[in-house]
Amino acid sequence: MIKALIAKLFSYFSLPHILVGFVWVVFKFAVIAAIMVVVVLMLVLMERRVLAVLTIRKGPNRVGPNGLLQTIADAIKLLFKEDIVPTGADRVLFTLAPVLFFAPVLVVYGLIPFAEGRAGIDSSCSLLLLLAVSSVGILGLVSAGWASNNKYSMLGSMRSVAQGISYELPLVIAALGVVLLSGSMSLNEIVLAQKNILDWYILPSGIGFFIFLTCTLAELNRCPFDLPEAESELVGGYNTEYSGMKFALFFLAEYALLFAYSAVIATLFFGGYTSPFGVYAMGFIPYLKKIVFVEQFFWLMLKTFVIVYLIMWIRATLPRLRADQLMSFSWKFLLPLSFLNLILLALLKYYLG
Amino acid sequence: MVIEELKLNIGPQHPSTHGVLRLVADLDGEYIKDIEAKIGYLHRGMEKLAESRNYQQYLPIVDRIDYLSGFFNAASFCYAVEALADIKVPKRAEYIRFITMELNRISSHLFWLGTFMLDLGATSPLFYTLREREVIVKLFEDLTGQRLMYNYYCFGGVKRDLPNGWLTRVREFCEDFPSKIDEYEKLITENPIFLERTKGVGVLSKEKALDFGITGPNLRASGVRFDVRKNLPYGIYREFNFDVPVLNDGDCYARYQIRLLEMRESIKLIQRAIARIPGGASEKLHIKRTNCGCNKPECPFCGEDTQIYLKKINPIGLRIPSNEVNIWVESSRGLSGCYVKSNGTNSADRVKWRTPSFSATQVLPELCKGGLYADVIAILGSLDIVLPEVDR
Amino acid sequence: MFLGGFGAFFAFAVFSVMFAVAALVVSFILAPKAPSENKKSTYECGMQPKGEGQINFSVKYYMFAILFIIFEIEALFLFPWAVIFKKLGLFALIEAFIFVFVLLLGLVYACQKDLLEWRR
Amino acid sequence: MSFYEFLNNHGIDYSQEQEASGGVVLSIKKEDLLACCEILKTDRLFNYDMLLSVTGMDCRTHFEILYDLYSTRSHSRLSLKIKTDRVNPNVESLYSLYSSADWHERECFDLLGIEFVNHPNLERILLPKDWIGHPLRKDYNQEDERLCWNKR
Repeated sequence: MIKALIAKLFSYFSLPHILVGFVWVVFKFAVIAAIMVVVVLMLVLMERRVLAVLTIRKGPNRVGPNGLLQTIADAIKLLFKEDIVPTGADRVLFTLAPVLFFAPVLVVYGLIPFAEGRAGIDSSCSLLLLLAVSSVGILGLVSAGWASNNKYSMLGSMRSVAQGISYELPLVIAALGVVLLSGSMSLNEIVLAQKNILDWYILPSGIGFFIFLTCTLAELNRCPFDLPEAESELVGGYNTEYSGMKFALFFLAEYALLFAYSAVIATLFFGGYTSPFGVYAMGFIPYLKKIVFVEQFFWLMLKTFVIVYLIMWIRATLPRLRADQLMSFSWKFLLPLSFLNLILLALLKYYLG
Repeated sequence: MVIEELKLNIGPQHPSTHGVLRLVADLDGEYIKDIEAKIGYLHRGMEKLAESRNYQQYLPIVDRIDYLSGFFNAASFCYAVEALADIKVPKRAEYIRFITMELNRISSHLFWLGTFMLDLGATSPLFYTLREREVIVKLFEDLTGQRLMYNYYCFGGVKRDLPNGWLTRVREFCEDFPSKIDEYEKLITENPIFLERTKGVGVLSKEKALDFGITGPNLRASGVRFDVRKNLPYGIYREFNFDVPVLNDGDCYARYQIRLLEMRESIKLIQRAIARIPGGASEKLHIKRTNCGCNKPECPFCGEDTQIYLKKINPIGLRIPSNEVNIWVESSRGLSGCYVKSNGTNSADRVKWRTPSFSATQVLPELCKGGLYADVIAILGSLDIVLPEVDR
Repeated sequence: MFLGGFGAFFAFAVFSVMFAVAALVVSFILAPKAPSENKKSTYECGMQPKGEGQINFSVKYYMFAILFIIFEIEALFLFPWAVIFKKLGLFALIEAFIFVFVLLLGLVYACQKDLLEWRR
Repeated sequence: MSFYEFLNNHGIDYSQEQEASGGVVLSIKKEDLLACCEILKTDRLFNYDMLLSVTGMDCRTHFEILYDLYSTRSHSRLSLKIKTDRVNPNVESLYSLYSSADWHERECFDLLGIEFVNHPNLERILLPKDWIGHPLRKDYNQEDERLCWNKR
């Protein structure tokens, strides 16, 4: 619809038609970036409010109605904050690190199908791309820790790389189980294969979901795997020396990734944007039939936020693991378990359908 | 290629050193090869201050030694001066001291539990424990007017009587509180990650504990049954029969459990004390005048010009014949000792504070060596160190 | 279509980097600048740092990295298998099982050699 | 065998005092300290296995050091008191018997300047390394211009 509009405009102003595709991509990017920013602003507030409720506090409730504008105020504050580069730091890498951490996140957003056929990047192997891109972020953390020339940052980045590496594997193999079930690497097709609640892949691949969620927590550096930035041990971890917008980019990317991974979990195991009942309410109403993607977007958001809440709940409950326990948990428990899951799913698929 | 070592300063400005402790660690990856504790960043010269102040002026300061359990410091100093001046404390005042000290022990342990869990990375228990601690602190505020530095005890008793309904509120708290401990236990005790982080971590053997002079819950978690309240009773503790919980493991988990048991025990003690507290007029709460009975005009105690009114600020202050005394009190962290040497004037010749955290800090490097960096934080948290008490 | 599929992917990558850089540039223009020696000093709990912060990684990390690469490549081999699993039939199923079994043997071997232990 | 017989048997000179709260203070000779502590610690009956504090005092003519011992076997406490000169004060360190002596003696050295012979690491603990003087001595000059609070 909008693409057609753009094409019309181009022919009206007699601009070269070859640029239409390019403008279309720019438009999609703008929409997805807007979604990301809004989602992050909501998530930060949500996290603070959820944690506050779970720990019998009130949370932010001063800025704006009921504290709703708190994160916007924070963002503006960070934008206007002085950006300090410590002496002895590697200036180039120090500036590059937040970019390196942040940029893959937006690409991940581009790969998530928000509604039927509506993803920023249409690709037949979007799941593989997603897994590949999302692990680039670790490079950002490592270079941040290295460039800061700070021992705490260094320790934090060492931890993050060890953790990132170890939990990437079970994550990929758990995702492999879903690929096996659906026979496709396109997220869109994976979603379409689970059109109602009985088709959800959590049912055959419950172990896979558990592994994927655990690894997600580790990839996100969230409790109980928040070792790279464990504030009671490493003060701030890899972002100890960061301030101003560079810190904000780290912060933004972290929360954006939280949402992205939750959306991926919803997509892989909970039917993504499809309605759990197999039919859409909007599909019955004549005029709204055309914009049924709004309802699909709503379903994805609902599922994602339930998972986000689950992750926040875990944060409020559990203490932090120790580095060696973290590693052995991944290599000695999660990795064999994920292979077992794969074998079970293959047998299931072979014998049942 | 030479493997470089990382020499890392943990503290003085670090989120989990509980004040301004500085640990200098040699790290090999995540492992602690060597660690050294450096103290003194909070040294305020508490012992030197005693030389230039008279006894009444010094009394408010002693609350600052261990700010989380101020009553114990005040109690040990009061008991010391009372022993020197031979003042007998009225029964009701002793009971009030007893109740406030035990409540203080609970509030201190609660704060410890919260911060310990925070060190381990769990944020929620802090808020739950602070919720209960707030009740106690509110009780103290209504009693003394202060939330932390109470300055409530005076030589010969306590400064004022309990407010109306105060004991009822304490009783209500005591009835309510055990269920709250159960709540913490539900959240923490069985948690597999918590067990992994604490079981077998920082094992303080019985011999080492004795060698380093560790006292209090840390010692009892290592299997030594030593509690000053029981073994060398002071105040009215000898009138109460109570259990001293002892565990044998000596690791962080045992130190966690022992404090929960102690809180439960303290609750029982408070309940029994409330049942037995004698009534009486409020003017009987403290001895206003010490009297050695000789009634000679030149006597420093009975003479007309040096009568001591402990309630009022007296420019002359309390004059104490030269003698020495060494009082031990079981504070929430262990044996808190106060040595006072008087010299016949109104200020002490020497005051020495023997504090449990000092010994606990001393043993810390021993426990941390060979462990992981994260263990240092867990052990530091489990030892319950309060830095103002270490440095004084 | 122009920029479909992978084209869009690369466009997104470029735009994302531009987005992040733009945020930094905006902040660079807006933020105040008042550097001082104390402010710029490296944080180490208020003490003067001794020695370099940029030290060598412990060799254990390389072991994990090598293991990671082995397993990650193996996992990648399994992806195409998983996609056309249905068409390949029993033979491919058994073959994949043998493949996974060999992988797990490698893991057990690494475990036996204490490569997965953090303690020396 | 009573405690005092026990001391006599080991040839330790002591004079016994009682402090105001009823605790026992034994004044012994400086030279006897290490030997006395050793027999007190190793004896199976008395077994004073904890050194709880080391208190140094400036008595203007001399220094006194008070050692608080505690026995977890018999649950009794005992204080040992020794005297040392003001000029060149020194005493044998108890570090070989009790690890806790380490910091307690360092504190005593820091604040009073008493030297503990054979102490492994006798340096200031509470005050900075470049501090001037020993504050708990009665003749400590707080107006010393070299002290940081007197510097303008």
